[in-house]
Amino acid sequence: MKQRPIRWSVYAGLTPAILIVVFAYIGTIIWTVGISFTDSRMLPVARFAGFSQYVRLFGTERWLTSIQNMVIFGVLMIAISLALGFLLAVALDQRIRAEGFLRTIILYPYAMSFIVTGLVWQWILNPTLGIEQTVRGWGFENFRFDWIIRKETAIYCVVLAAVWHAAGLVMAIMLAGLRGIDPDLWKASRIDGVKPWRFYWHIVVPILRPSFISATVLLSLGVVKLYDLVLVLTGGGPGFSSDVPAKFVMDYLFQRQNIGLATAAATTLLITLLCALTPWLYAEYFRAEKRKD
Amino acid sequence: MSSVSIRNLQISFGVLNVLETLDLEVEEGEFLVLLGPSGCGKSTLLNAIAGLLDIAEGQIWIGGRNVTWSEPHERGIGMVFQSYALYPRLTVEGNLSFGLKMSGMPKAEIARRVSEAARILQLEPLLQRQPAQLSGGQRQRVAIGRALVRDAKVLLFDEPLSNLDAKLRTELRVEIKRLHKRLGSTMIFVTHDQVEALTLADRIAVMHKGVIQQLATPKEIYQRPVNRFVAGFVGSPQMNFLPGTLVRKDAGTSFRLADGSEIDLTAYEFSRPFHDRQEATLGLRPEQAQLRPSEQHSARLEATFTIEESMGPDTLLWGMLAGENFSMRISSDQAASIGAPTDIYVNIAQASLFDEAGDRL
Amino acid sequence: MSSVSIRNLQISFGVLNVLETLDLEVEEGEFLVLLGPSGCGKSTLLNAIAGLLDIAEGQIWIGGRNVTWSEPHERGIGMVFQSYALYPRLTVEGNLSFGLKMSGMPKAEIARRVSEAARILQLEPLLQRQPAQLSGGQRQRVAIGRALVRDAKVLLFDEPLSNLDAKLRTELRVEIKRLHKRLGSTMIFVTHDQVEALTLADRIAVMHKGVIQQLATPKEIYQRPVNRFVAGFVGSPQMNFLPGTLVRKDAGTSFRLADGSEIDLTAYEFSRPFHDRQEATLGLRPEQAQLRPSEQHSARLEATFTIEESMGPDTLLWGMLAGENFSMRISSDQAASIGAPTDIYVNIAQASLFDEAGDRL
Amino acid sequence: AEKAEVLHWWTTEAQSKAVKVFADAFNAAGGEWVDNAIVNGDVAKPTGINRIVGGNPPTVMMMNAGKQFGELADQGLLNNLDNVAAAGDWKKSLPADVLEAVSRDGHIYAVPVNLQTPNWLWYNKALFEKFGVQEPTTWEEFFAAADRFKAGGIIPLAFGAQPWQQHQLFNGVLAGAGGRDLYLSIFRDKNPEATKTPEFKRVAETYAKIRSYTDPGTPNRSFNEAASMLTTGKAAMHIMGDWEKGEFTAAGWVAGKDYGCVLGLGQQNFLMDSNVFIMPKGGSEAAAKAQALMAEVMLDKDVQVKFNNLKGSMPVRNDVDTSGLDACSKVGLEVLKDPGKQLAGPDWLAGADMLNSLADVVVEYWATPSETPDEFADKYAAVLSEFQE
Amino acid sequence: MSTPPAKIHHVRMGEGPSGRAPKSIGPARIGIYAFLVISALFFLLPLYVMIITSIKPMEEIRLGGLFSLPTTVTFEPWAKAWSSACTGLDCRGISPGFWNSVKILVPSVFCSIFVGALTGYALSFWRVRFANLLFAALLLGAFLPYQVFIYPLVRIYSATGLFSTIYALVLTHVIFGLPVITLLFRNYYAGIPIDLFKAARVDGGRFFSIFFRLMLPMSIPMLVVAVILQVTGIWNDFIMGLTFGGLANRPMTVQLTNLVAPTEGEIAYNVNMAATIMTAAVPLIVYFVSGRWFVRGIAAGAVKG
Ligand SMILES: Nc1ncnc2c1ncn2[C@@H]1O[C@H](COP(=O)(O)OP(=O)(O)OP(=O)(O)O)[C@@H](O)[C@H]1O
Ligand SMILES: Nc1ncnc2c1ncn2[C@@H]1O[C@H](COP(=O)(O)OP(=O)(O)OP(=O)(O)O)[C@@H](O)[C@H]1O
Ligand SMILES: [Mg+2]
Ligand SMILES: [Mg+2]
Repeated sequence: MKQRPIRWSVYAGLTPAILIVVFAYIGTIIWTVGISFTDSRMLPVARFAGFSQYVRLFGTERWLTSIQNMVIFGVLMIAISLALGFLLAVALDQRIRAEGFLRTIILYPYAMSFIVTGLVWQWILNPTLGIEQTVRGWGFENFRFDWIIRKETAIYCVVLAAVWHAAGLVMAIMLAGLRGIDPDLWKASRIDGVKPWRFYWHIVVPILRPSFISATVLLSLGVVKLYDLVLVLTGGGPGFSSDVPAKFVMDYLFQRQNIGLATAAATTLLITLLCALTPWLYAEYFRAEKRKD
Repeated sequence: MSSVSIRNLQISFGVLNVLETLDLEVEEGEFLVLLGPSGCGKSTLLNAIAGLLDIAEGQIWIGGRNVTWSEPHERGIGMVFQSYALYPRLTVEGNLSFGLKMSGMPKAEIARRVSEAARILQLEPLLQRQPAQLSGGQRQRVAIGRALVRDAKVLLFDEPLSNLDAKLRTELRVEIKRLHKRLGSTMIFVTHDQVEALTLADRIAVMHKGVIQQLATPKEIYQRPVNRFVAGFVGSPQMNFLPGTLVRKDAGTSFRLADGSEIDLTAYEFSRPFHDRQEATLGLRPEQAQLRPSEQHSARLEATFTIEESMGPDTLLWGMLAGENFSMRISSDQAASIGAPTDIYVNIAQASLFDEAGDRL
Repeated sequence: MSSVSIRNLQISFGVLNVLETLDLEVEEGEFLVLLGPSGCGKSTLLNAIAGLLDIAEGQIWIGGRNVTWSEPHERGIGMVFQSYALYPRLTVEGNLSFGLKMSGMPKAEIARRVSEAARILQLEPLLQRQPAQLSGGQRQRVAIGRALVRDAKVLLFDEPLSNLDAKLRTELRVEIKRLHKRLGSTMIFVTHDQVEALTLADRIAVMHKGVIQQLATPKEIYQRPVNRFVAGFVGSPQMNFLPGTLVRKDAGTSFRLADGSEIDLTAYEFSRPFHDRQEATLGLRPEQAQLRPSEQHSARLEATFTIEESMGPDTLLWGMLAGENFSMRISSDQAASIGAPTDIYVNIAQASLFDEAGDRL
Repeated sequence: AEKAEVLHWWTTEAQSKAVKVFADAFNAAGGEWVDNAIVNGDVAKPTGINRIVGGNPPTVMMMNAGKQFGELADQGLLNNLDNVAAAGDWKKSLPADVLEAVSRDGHIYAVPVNLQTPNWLWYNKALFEKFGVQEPTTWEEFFAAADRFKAGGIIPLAFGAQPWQQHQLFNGVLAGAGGRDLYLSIFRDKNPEATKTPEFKRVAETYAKIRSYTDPGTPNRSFNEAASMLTTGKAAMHIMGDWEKGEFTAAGWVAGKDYGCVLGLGQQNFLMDSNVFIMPKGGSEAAAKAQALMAEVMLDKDVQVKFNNLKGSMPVRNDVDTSGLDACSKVGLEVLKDPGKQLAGPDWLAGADMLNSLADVVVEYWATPSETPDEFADKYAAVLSEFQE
Repeated sequence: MSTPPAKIHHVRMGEGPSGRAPKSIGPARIGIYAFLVISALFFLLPLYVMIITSIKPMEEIRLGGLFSLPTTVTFEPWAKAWSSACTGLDCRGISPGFWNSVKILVPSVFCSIFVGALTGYALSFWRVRFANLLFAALLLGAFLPYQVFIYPLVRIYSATGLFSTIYALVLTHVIFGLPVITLLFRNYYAGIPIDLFKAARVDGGRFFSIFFRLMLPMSIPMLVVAVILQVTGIWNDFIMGLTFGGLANRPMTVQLTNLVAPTEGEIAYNVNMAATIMTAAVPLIVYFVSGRWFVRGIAAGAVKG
C-alpha cells in the first residue's frame, strides 16, 4: 500500500525556527554551560576548572544581591503592573469619554526604550534635579524623595520606572480580555444585586486568568532580561544595591573580562528559570491540547 | 406571582428610538411570550423591565409597585439569558449562592434556599460541577435556579433556547412549561422562534419595529393574525400569500386570483367592510389546503408541485400556484403527483384576507 | 457524479478509536445523509473522505479511483462547512475563484467558471460583496459555489444548517434539495437533526459510536427502525417506549404493559422469532396514537395528559401511560381533556417492538 | 590613502579636540581617519574585542596599558609593533615602565600616547580666596579646608559616585594616605595581610570620611558633571585625573589662574597610567600599512605636545619641548622626575577582574555608612586572597 | 395597529417610583475619572519633562525647575540634536543614525515577523511530529538572558562571514523576536476556525499558498501587534546594533547614548531631550497611529494562554 507522502513544504516552513532553536538556543546553552566549567577570562579557553567558578559565584555578595534584587523587582513589578493595568483597564471599560486618548497615553511608555525611560526617570527622581528639588522649591524645605540615592530603596526606583513602562501593555491585554466577557454576566450580577467591585473581584478576575497569565509571561520576560533600565537609572548603585543578574553577567562578560564566572552566573540563572518554568509551561501549553479538528 | 405593567414606555439609544410609547399588561402567573424578528426591540423591552436600561419616559410597575427607578435586584425578578451567563469558575452551588452571599444573607438561610432550589430543579447531583461541565439543559436549570433562590416573582427569559440544537430545544421547552405550572410565577419569555412562542405562551405579543402588533392567545395569533406581518412571521413553512381581487357578486363575494380562477368567500368571516374590486391578499397556511375535498376543504384550486419533503408524520409539498410559490402540508400516507398540475382544496373559513396596507379584512 | 466507496475504514485519535472497520457505499448521484448524535464520528468520517485526516487503515474510493492517499484537492470533492468557512476579506467572487487561482488556472477559464457557478446559484448580484454582508442562505450558496467552480463530483456537507434559525433552515433545506436535483452530483450530508435527514436524504446512515446502525431510505428508517437507538434518535417528539411482556395466546400474540393492560399484536409484522413471556419494549410514535378509533388506530389504551402544546397545525399532548412518559400528536381541531384519564387508540401495524438488547423484533 | 578605522571612547569636547589632532595629523600624512567613537569604555572595549574576535576588527583601537590586552596578544589577535618600535627608537624616547606596560613576553603590542595620573586635586581658586583657604597637601589639611567650605554652604568636594570614580578616588587615598609600600603590596603582591596594617585602616577611615563632604546628588554622576560643579562655583574641590583639565579649558579656565592643582594628596605619588592604541590583526595589507603610519603619527613630537595639551595629560615621550605646557602639567613633570614618586597604575599591575572585584568592595563601602573600616578591610582582603597567585 | 392593554387592575395609581432617580454622574463615576486622570498624569509626566526641557534654553534649565514651563521657547536644541550635535569627531547630530536605524528596522521587522508568523502557522495548523518539543524550546528561548548569546553569535557570524553586516543584525532580531512572535501568532491562529483551513485545503491550497494567500491576509490584527512590538524592540535596541552591525550600521540609539552621555562640561539637557524625543519618535508614532488596533490585536492573540 502506498503511504502518505511526507509534506516537505511543512518542514521547509519550519526550517528557520528549527535552525534557530538548534544553533542559537540549544547551541548557546551548551556553549554557555561548557564555558562555565573553564577558567576563561577575556576570551573563552578550554581549560577545565571544575566547579571553581560556581564556588566563587556563590561567595560573591554582589551576585547574591542581584538575585535578591531580581526577586524583589520581579514580584513587585509584576504585581504592581498587573494591579495597575487591571484597574486602568476596568476604568477604561466603563464607557469613558476620551477612551482612545487615555488608552494611548497609558500605552505609549511601552514604545520608549529602557534607555530613554531610565534617563528621564533618573532626572525626575534625582533629588537635586527632579521632584524633591521642585517640591522644596514650592516651600516644603524638608520634603524628601531621595529613594534613588538610598541603598535600601534604589531598587524600588527601578520598579517604579518599569511599572511606568509596562503598565500600559498590561492594560491593553486586560482591556482586550474585558471586551471579550459576555455582557450578560454583568446584567446577571446586577439582578443578583452584586456590588460592582465584588463582581470584578469574584467573577471577572477569574475569567481573566488567561489574560493575567499572558501578561505575567510577557512581564517576566522583562524581569529576567532587565539590564538597560538599571544601567541608565541607577548604574546598579548606590554600591551594587540595585544590581541585577543580567547586569552582573554583562559586567563579568565584558568589563571584567571573566567569561568563566559570567557563564557560570548565566547557567545558574538558566537552571533556576528552567526549574521554575518547566512545570508551568507544561501545564499551560501542553497538558490540555486546545485545538480539535 | 406579580403582575407586570408597562405604561407609555419609551427607550432610545442616542438618536435611535427603539421603543415608542409601548404599553403592556402581564397578569399574575401569566406566561407571556414576546415574539418578533431580530432587532425589533424584544431584548430592549426585557432589559427595561429588569432595570438594566435607563428609561427615557414611561413607567414600569411590578406587583403593584412602581419600580421604574429601582435597582434590578430590588424588583423581585429573575432573568435567564441566551448564554445563561452563568458565572464561570464558580460551581453550580456557587452560582446559586453568589448573589445571596454578596447581600450578606446568613449561611444557614443560603444553604436552605440553595438546597430547596436544587431540589425543585433536580440539580442536587450537579452542585459541585462547574458550568463548563454541564449540558445545555442543566445550564438552563442553573440559570433558573439563580432566580428561584432569590424568590423572584417574575421570571424573564431572553431567548434561552436559541443556542441549542433542535432536540434539546424541544425537551427544554417542555421543562420550562412544567416549571411554570409548578411555580406559578409570572414569566416573560423572549424569542424569535414561533414554535417556542406557540407552544409555551398563554398569550403572545408579536413585536415588529418596537411596536406590539398583536397580543393574543397562540391559537388566535395562528388562526386570526391581525396583519400580514404577524401572519407571515408565525407558522412554518410560512403562510402562502396569493394576491388577487375581491369581487362582489349576487351570490356573495368571491376572490379572483392572478390566473383568473375564483374562490367563493361565503365561508369567510369578514371583520371589516370592503368594497368591490378591492385588491387583497389571500393568506393560506400549508395545512389549510388538502389534496382531497372535505367538508371544510371545499374551494378548488390548481397547483403544480416540484418537491416533496417527507418529515415523518407528514409531508411537505413545494410548488407554484397562480404564479406564486406555494407550499402545502399533507399527511404522510397520502401521495401527490410531482410535476403535473394538481387539484387542491382550500379551507376558506380558516384562511386570512389582508387589504393593501396588510391589515386583516 | 462519482460513487464513493469506503472500505474497512479505521481512524483513531491517539488511543481513541473513533471509527472501526467502517464500510459504506454511496451511489452516483445519491443524496446520503449521515445522521447521528454529537461525537459519534460523523465529521471524522466526512473529513476522512475529504482527505483532511490521516487514515490508520482502510481505503477510500471516489469515482472508481483509490484516493486513500491523495491530497484533498485531487479527490474531485467539494466541502461545505457548518460555519461555511468563507474566506473573510475576500469578495464572493474572490471566494469562488480563490482555489482556482491557487492552482494557477488561466484567468479566462476562472472567469467562465465563476460566472457559470454564480448563474446556477443566483449569486450574480452578490459577486462584489464580502461574506459579512451576506445572509445565511447567501453564504451557504457561496460555500456550495466554491465546490461547483472546482467541478466537484462529490459534495460533502458538514452540518451546514445547524447554525441557522428554524425559518432559514427550512428554506435552505429546500434549496439544497433543489440543487441536488439540478446538479445531480453525489452528496453526503452530515447532520444531527433528524428533520433535515428525513427531508433531504435518498438514504440515511444512522451512526452511533462510530458504527453505522442502519442504512436505509428515510421512510424505512422512520417506520421500521432496526433498533431502539435509531427509533429513539429519529422522530420528534421522541418515540414513546413502553416496556412490557410478549404473551402468546390462542388468538395470537399480545403485549402486556406494566399496568396490566394488553394490546393485540396481530397486526404487527414480526421480523424475528420470539418466545413467550419475553420482555420487550413497544415503540410508539406520537402520531401513532389518536384520540378517536379508526381503521388503523384500533388498540385502546389509557393515558393521562398534563400538558398541551399547540404547534399551529397540530397539538402535542404530554402525559403518562402505564407509568411511562408519553406524548401524542393530534390535529389542532381536536381537543383533549387535560388531567383526567383518557382513552387513546394505537396503530399497532406501524408500531415497533424491540427485544431486551434493543433490536427490532 | 590608507583608511584607518579608529575605535575609541574619547567623546567629551576636550577629548574630541585632542583626538582631532591625531586625525588631522594622520590625514596630513596621507592616511584617512575613520572615526568610531563609542561613549563609555565599558561599552566600547567589548564592542572592539567582539569585532576582533569576529574577524572584522577596527584598524586601530584604544586600550588601557597593562594587563588588558594581554589575552588578545596571547591569542595572536594583535599585530606586534616590534619593527615600528625599533624604527622609531622607542627604547630611547619612552620611559621604561611605559614600554614594559605595552609589552607582552618581550614584544610590543601597543602604542602609548600619553602619561596621566588619576589623583589630582583640582580646586576653584576664587572660592579658596574667598574663604581664605590654603592649598592642602595632606588629607588632614584637606579635611580642614573642607570643613570651612561646608560651614560656608559650599559643597566641599565634587564627586561622581560611579564605580570607576569611586575606585579611582580610593586608590588615590591608598597611595596618598597609605603609602607606596601598602599600595604595592596590594596591587603588585596581592597580599591580603596588607589590609591588617594600621596604614590600611587609616586609608579606610579617610575614604569613609570623604563621604560626608559630598552632596546627595553623587550617584551615577559623571566626572564632567562633577567638574562643572567646580566651574560653576557649586563645589570647591574635585579629585580626578589629568583629563579634567580638558573640561576646564573647554569652560575657559586657565590653570594657575582660575584653578589650582595638587598632585597626590599625602605622598604626592604619580600613579602612572597611559592610553594606548592596539593594532588588531586580520585587516588587509593596506590596513597594516595604515597601522604603521598611525603609530608613527601618534608618537610624532609635535603631535604629542599638541595632543597632550588639549587632552590635559603629559606627553609620553621624554624628549619633547615642554615649554608650552601649562602650570599644572609642569607640576606633574616635576614630580615625574623623581622615580621615587613614580608608581605604576593599578591597571598595569593587576587584571580587570581583580580590580573590579576590589571596586565592588569599595563601592559597597561608600554606599554603606554603617560598614566599619574593619569589616571593609576583611572584605578587601577576601578579594585579594582570591586573586593571590 | 397594536391592541390596547387588556385591562388595568390592582395597581395603585399615583404611587411614585421607589428608589432614587438615576443621576447622570454618580460618585463612582467621578472616582473613575479621577483615577484615570491621575494615572494619565503619571504616565505623561516623563513625556512632559522631555518636551518641556527640549524647548528651554540652557540658561533657564540651569536655574532649576525640571517641571516649570519655559519662559522662552527655543527650537534650537532640536536643530542641533538633529544635525549638528557632536559625538566624537562626528558633528552631524543624530540624523545619520536615523537612516541607519531605518535601514536595520525595515528588514528586521519584516523578517522576524515573517518567520514568527510562519512558525506559528505551521505549529497550529499542520501536524508535525515534534511540534510540541519545538514550541517548548522556543518558549524557553524567550527566557534566555540575551547577554549570553552575544559571544556565541559573534563566533557564528564570523564563521559565516556575516559579522558586521546588516544581515547579522537582521538575523539577530529574528532570533530574539521569534519566541514571542510565534506565541502570538500561534494563539491567534488557534482562534481561526479550523474549517477555514480545511476549506482552503479542499480548494487546493498547499502549505505556503494557504499561508500567503489566506492566513497572512487574515492576520492583520496580529500583524499590527507584531509590528508594534518589533518596531519598538528593534528601534530601541542598542547592544545588538553596536555589537553585530559594525561601524557602517550604527543605529540611532548608539548615537543617542553617545550624545546624552556627558560631552561637555555641562550637560546640554535640552539638546539631549530633543535627541531623545527624536529617537523615540518612530515607535511613538507607530503607537499613536495604530494603538487602536493594538488592543484589538492583543485580544486576538494574547488573551488565550
Ligand atoms: N446598546 C445599544 N446601543 C445602540 N443600539 C442598540 C443597543 N442595544 C440595542 N440596540 C438597537 O436596538 C434595536 C433593538 O435591539 P434588541 O436587542 O432589543 O433587539 P432584539 O429584538 O432583542 O433582537 P435579537 O432577536 O437579535 O436579540 C436594534 O436595532 C439594535 O441595533
Ligand atoms: N483532533 C481530535 N483529537 C482527538 N479526538 C478527536 C479529534 N477530533 C474528534 N475527536 C473525537 O472523535 C469523536 C468523533 O468526533 P466527530 O467530530 O467526528 O463527531 P461528530 O459526529 O462530527 O459530532 P458533532 O455532531 O458534535 O460534530 C469525538 O469523541 C471527538 O471527541
Ligand atoms: Mg435580543
Ligand atoms: Mg461534527
